[in-house]
Amino acid sequence: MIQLLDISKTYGAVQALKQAHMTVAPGRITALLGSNGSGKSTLIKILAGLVSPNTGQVLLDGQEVFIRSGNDAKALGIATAFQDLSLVPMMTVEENLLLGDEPTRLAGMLDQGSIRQTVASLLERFSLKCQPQDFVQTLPPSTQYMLEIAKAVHRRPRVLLLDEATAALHQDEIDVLFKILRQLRNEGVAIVFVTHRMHEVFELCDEAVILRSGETVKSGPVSDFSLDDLVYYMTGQRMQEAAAYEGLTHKAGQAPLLTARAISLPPRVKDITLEAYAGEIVGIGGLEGQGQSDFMRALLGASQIFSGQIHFDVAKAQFKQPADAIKAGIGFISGERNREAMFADRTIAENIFAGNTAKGRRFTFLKKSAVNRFANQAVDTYQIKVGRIQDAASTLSGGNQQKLVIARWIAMQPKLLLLDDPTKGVDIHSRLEIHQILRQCADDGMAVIISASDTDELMDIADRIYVFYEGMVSGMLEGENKTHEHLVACMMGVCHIQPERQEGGA
Amino acid sequence: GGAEQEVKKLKLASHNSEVEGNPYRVRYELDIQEAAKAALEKGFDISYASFVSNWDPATETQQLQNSINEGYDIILVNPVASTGLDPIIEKAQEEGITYINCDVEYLSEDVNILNICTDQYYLGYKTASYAGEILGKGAKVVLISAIAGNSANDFRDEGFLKASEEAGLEIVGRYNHNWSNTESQQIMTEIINSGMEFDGVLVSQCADAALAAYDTTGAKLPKFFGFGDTGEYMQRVLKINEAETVMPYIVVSNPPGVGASALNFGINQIMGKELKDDVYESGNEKYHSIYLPSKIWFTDQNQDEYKEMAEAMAPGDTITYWLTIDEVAEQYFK
Amino acid sequence: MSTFADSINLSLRRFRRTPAFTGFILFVVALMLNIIMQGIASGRPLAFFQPRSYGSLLMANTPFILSAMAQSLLLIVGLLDISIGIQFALVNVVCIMVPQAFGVPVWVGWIAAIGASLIISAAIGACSAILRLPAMLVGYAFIFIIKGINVSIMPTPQGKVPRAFYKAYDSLVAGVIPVSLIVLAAVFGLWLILKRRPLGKHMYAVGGNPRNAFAAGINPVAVQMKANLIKGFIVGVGGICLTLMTASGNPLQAENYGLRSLIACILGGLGFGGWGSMACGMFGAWFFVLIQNTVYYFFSFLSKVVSGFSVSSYWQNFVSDVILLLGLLMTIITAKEQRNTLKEGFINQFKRGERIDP
Amino acid sequence: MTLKDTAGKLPRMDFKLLWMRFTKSPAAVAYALSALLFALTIIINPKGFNNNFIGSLILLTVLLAISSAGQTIVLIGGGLDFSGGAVMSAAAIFTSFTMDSKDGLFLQVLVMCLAMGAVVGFLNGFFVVKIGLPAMIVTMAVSNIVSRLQYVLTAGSPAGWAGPAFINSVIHRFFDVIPSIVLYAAVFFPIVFWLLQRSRFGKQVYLVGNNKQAAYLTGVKVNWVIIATYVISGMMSAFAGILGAGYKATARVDIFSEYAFTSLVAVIVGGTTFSGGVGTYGGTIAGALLMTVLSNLLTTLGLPQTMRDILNGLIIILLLMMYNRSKAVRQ
Ligand SMILES: Nc1ncnc2c1ncn2[C@@H]1O[C@H](COP(=O)(O)OP(=O)(O)OP(=O)(O)O)[C@@H](O)[C@H]1O
Ligand SMILES: Nc1ncnc2c1ncn2[C@@H]1O[C@H](COP(=O)(O)OP(=O)(O)OP(=O)(O)O)[C@@H](O)[C@H]1O
Ligand SMILES: [Mg+2]
Ligand SMILES: [Mg+2]
Repeated sequence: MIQLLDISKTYGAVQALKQAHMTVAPGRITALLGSNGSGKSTLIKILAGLVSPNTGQVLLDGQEVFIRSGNDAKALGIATAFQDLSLVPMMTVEENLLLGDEPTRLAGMLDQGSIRQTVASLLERFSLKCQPQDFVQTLPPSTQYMLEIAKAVHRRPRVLLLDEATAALHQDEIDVLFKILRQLRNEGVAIVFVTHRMHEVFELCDEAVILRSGETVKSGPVSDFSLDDLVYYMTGQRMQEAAAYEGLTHKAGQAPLLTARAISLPPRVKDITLEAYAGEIVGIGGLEGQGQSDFMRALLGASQIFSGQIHFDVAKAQFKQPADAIKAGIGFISGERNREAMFADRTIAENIFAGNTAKGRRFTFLKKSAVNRFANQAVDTYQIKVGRIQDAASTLSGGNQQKLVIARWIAMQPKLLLLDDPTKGVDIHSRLEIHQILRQCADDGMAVIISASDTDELMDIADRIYVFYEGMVSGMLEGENKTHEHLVACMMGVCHIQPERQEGGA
Repeated sequence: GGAEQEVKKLKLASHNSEVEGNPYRVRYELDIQEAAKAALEKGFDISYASFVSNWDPATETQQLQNSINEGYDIILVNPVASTGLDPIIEKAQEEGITYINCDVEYLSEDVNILNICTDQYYLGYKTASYAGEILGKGAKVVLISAIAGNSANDFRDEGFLKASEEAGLEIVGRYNHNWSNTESQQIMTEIINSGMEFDGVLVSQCADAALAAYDTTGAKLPKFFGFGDTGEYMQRVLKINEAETVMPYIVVSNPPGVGASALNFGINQIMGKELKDDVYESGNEKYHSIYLPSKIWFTDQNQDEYKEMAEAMAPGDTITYWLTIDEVAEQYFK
Repeated sequence: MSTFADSINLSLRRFRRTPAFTGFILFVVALMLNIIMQGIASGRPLAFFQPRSYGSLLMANTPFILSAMAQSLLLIVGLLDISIGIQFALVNVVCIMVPQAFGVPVWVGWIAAIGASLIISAAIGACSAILRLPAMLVGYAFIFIIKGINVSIMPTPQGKVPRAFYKAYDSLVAGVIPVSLIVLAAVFGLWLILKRRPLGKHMYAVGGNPRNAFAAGINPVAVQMKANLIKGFIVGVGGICLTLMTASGNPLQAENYGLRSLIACILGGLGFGGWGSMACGMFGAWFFVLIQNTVYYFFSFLSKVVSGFSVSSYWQNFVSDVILLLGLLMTIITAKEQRNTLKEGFINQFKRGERIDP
Repeated sequence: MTLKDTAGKLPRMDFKLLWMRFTKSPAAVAYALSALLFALTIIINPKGFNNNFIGSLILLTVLLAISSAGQTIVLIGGGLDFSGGAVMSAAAIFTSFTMDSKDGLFLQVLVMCLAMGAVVGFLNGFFVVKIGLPAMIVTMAVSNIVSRLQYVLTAGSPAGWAGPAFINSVIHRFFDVIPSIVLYAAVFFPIVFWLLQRSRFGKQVYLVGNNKQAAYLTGVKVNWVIIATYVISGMMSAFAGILGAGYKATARVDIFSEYAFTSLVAVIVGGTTFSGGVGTYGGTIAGALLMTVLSNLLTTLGLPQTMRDILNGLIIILLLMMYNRSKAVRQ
């Protein structure tokens, strides 16, 4: 139904798409795959009218069409849920869902009755528990993503584009979504589904289109591909088995680097006790919103705990602000990179140097060459793909931006590194690289605490996993306890596993 | 003249469009206060309140309306613009309030109020005539006016132009300083920079800042400069011409005391006196405007008598004086 | 009974969450102060409630209040215009000069004036919405341009409005309702209608996040242009009020309405882009006006009770300005709920579409 | 395609690249435009090419550049400071009042004015951080009060003159051309450059301006940095005011109030953006030069005031169009 032919797009010096092509058929779900920065979002945005291609054609039912605005896309029956959302945060759920599509009655006045009805049924269909009058910015990210999708689905599109729609969703929400998508497929809607989670591809999708560096390298029915194939086409390399890691790294009798005891921080964190030793990677698991982020921020001093004690590096630590924690040797990497980590308008070099910028005496002379040397070293060590280190950081793709943020901290050599879901939306390949980097750090004596929404990832990387459930630790998985089943059970709060070693548990 | 012994209480409201940053207006208000105090001798105990509209016609209207409601006896207005108060003036007069307009002339034929102004035309005329005397026929001058569209400025410009024509001066450039010291210095600097040839500078006040431009550019002084009336201007020209006449100039006063004089017109009216028949001869009958002549002016030739006065002034201060109740009565009332 | 109380309670709680709450509180405080101060100063406790008293207050300040209401529309769509003040002078100049120069009836002058205001607003809209220049500096540049135009059309203050017109404007309908209040109510009615149409929603969306509004099929440029034109219309009406109030023309007046209306809007609780309503602008402007009036009476009172006290007028400005700063400080309490939104909105206004959503 | 690929190829490509880089640098374009307008001024009025012109061009540019320095820093840090004009005026009044035609008081004046600027700047910063309202509004309110205070304290008519030696140190001409204010610039410009480009503090300002939340989580003391930008801005405005007093010889209330906007325009034309995190002081100096040359050109044209105003407005719009267009929604 929709065909994209020879699409090219450059952003300044970056070539995002090189004669890419894609065909989407009605009644099929097409997976659009590719590693970070391969141009998936760009392709989606071209269809949504947000990006104008430099060359190429878009055919709808064999006719060439020009999509110059969101309005054009709407007229052609294309609806999109964007990777970076298109909700207006200061407006209500109701207003957002119907934005640009408001029902009117007499003399062009809004039809309040029909608005109320439509919104109620939409919220029910997506099992959303928010109120129509809630302001969107007060809702948790996963709900916002569901709203974004609901808004697109409500348009009754012929073509539905979902750009990493599931990245921030919980499993139950994903189930609801997949049900709706299958239903739409049966109704003959053409769906494009972008994801980095390969099992979703096999579970849901019919077709696959694979981009690499802006080129379409392969397309065909999903049944023709194995996981290995997909990864090979996306990255150009065969996947190496990550050596499963087992065994404890800290020696018995070693003092923990960090001890958090009975931390509470209403409303999310109720009672958390946790230890981390130098040289190990501690995972924090759990469904989203169980207090993981708040807990990490409390460790960092970005929010103040209500009760409990934190000991860091032997001393009692109650940091008033992140600056103090960082001075004491803690690093923090947020997965919300656009909002909380990137300095998009500044250069790559400055971004890498940022941790160093924040630390130390303010009014001393900083040599430019010193900054550049520091940055170049990090770029080389962590294999970040950059043009020039003097380019703005916004020119990097998502995955490379995340590597940059990680490089920023690791180069600072903190004693303790906190990572809050750092690989959200990062492709498999880069993700493995990041894991390797973290493992290396731990081997060099750093303590790493990482929270992740992805259970596989936690299983792969963490030595021990604390599972959070409703602001408490529902399980500490270690050694043979560390299994997928235990993890999921603890996440759901149906199982409590506490190691004997830990006296003051929950 | 009523009962000399009995003290009559009067409430005076002075409405002004600006005070801040304008030494002229500061002095204007101070002079009114002094004149109000001085009226005690004549048996008037005048309480004074002043209101500033900051160049906003709405605030002005509202404050005037308040003053009418509050029952003031004399309202003295230095208005934001030379039109736009007809409705409020009518109301004031209906209430029997003595409404006097001063300084910025109020140009309406539809209301009958007294306008007490300094003769602005004369300021420009006097300056340009003296420039003509000094520079001779055919000399070139630049003219820096104040704000285009302001009535006082326009009267002065008429005077400048008229006298220039009579004296045969050629105006080679016209500019505005918008009554801003900074702009005045900047524009003079730019005129000097342009390399334009001229013999004299005609400037509608803010002459001190224009003169400062000669310091900062280091350019050769022109053959004539005028007019200004601030302490700074006088101190500068006196210093330049200390030993010998280096740069002929003129100081013409535009006294802020005009408000105080106007108050004394009002008091005379309250005393029940009537204006002489010929008061508008040197004014404008149409608008009931009386133009008070500028009493003090001096040049490089008679500067010595004024030296002491000039040196005692703050840089921003202007020469001031006003007509007492008796002087007004004698000169303007029957 | 209790359900009635509950529902009042509920609407009160809801009102506290609205942006207009800030402005409303300030307004009420200023109004109280004014009533009390005026009562004390004039010796009649209810002096404020005389129709003549509040009538003239309204009449003189309707142009300024309209300027804040017009400004609030721009703030909602993420723009602002500090040349709004001098635009009032433009309307005034055209109102006066068209009948004077062409001998046409007064109302033709009014239509021409509204037309001129619309044209200027379209030009400013073109610069800020289509060319995407920083709105504040566009306004700064247009202050020069409009001044130049005004003085070219009307070199010196002049002109007249027929007596019947300005008398009518300054009259009271049914002896209690000032005509200017009706004008204000009509403009506010316009807003109420606008808010209940898709365009109203689209304005909030464009102000909140133009890129996302665009993605939703809204044309941000068109919405911003429309907001500019509606603003132009309100300025036109306000300029006519100004003309009726002063009954004459002045090419250089009301310039400071530009910055003052902006401060009034922020005081009233509007954010830069997608937050607040016209009510915010209105309440903010009222606060301004009432405080000024209160200060007048305060000093008038002082000069009465303290014999020999002569008011050096600069104190009035000083006191008014200190109160304004206090007003800003007070918003810490009154606008607690909206605080964070406002902060984000400000960054948003300049980053336009670059915003990264939570 | 990276730089290295193009380097070896045809020189025309190099030129293209250079051109691209040139157009990407607001400072370079502002300098080029200044040169162009300068040439235009000279062509229209060849007599204008004289020592006076060059000298006062430098003098006014330096004065504007110094008074815009604080604004540059604040804008880069994501704020806006409208009190520059009021602080400058207050410092100028204080300078002429204290010096009162006497020499040898420069240090005392410097210390006291900088202290005054720092206090006002601190109030600005503190209120911006604490009230949380837009900086533009808050600083405007503070600025109004600073203006009113000048009035209250001087009764509207400030007294005194700057010391003669000090005046001379600002306006003296070396070789009849170069004004001595460049000596101040020679100290001041490098300090600003160091502060913004070569100090940790400067880098922090950029980070805070670009992404406040990220800077906070990266360990920057954000509020401290924001308040510091306002304090520094206040001090720099105060310094500009001192020099202004030397330039004017004596001061009036609100004498430099217009600088609040002129400096802002110079900064923006020099490529600093409203959104924060982007900009350089070099750009600001170029912007100051451009505004000064432009003003001269308008005078040279000798147009009536109305045309001058209209043209001035249109040219500001044109200048904004070169660099300060925000990105289109559709890319
Ligand atoms: N606005 C932009 N300006 C400059 N470069 C951009 C912009 N948007 C995308 N790019 C670049 O274009 C390339 C493709 O980006 P795109 O967002 O399409 O990747 P993606 O496949 O969606 O990646 P991810 O999986 O990380 O979301 C990347 O190199 C990116 O850095
Ligand atoms: N961008 C927005 N999106 C959704 N709701 C908003 C937005 N901005 C404000 N609101 C809320 O919606 C309310 C609209 O309803 P309400 O009628 O109470 O408004 P108001 O502030 O009283 O304005 P008005 O009196 O002009 O209608 C706003 O007051 C505010 O609480
Ligand atoms: Mg993407
Ligand atoms: Mg309401």
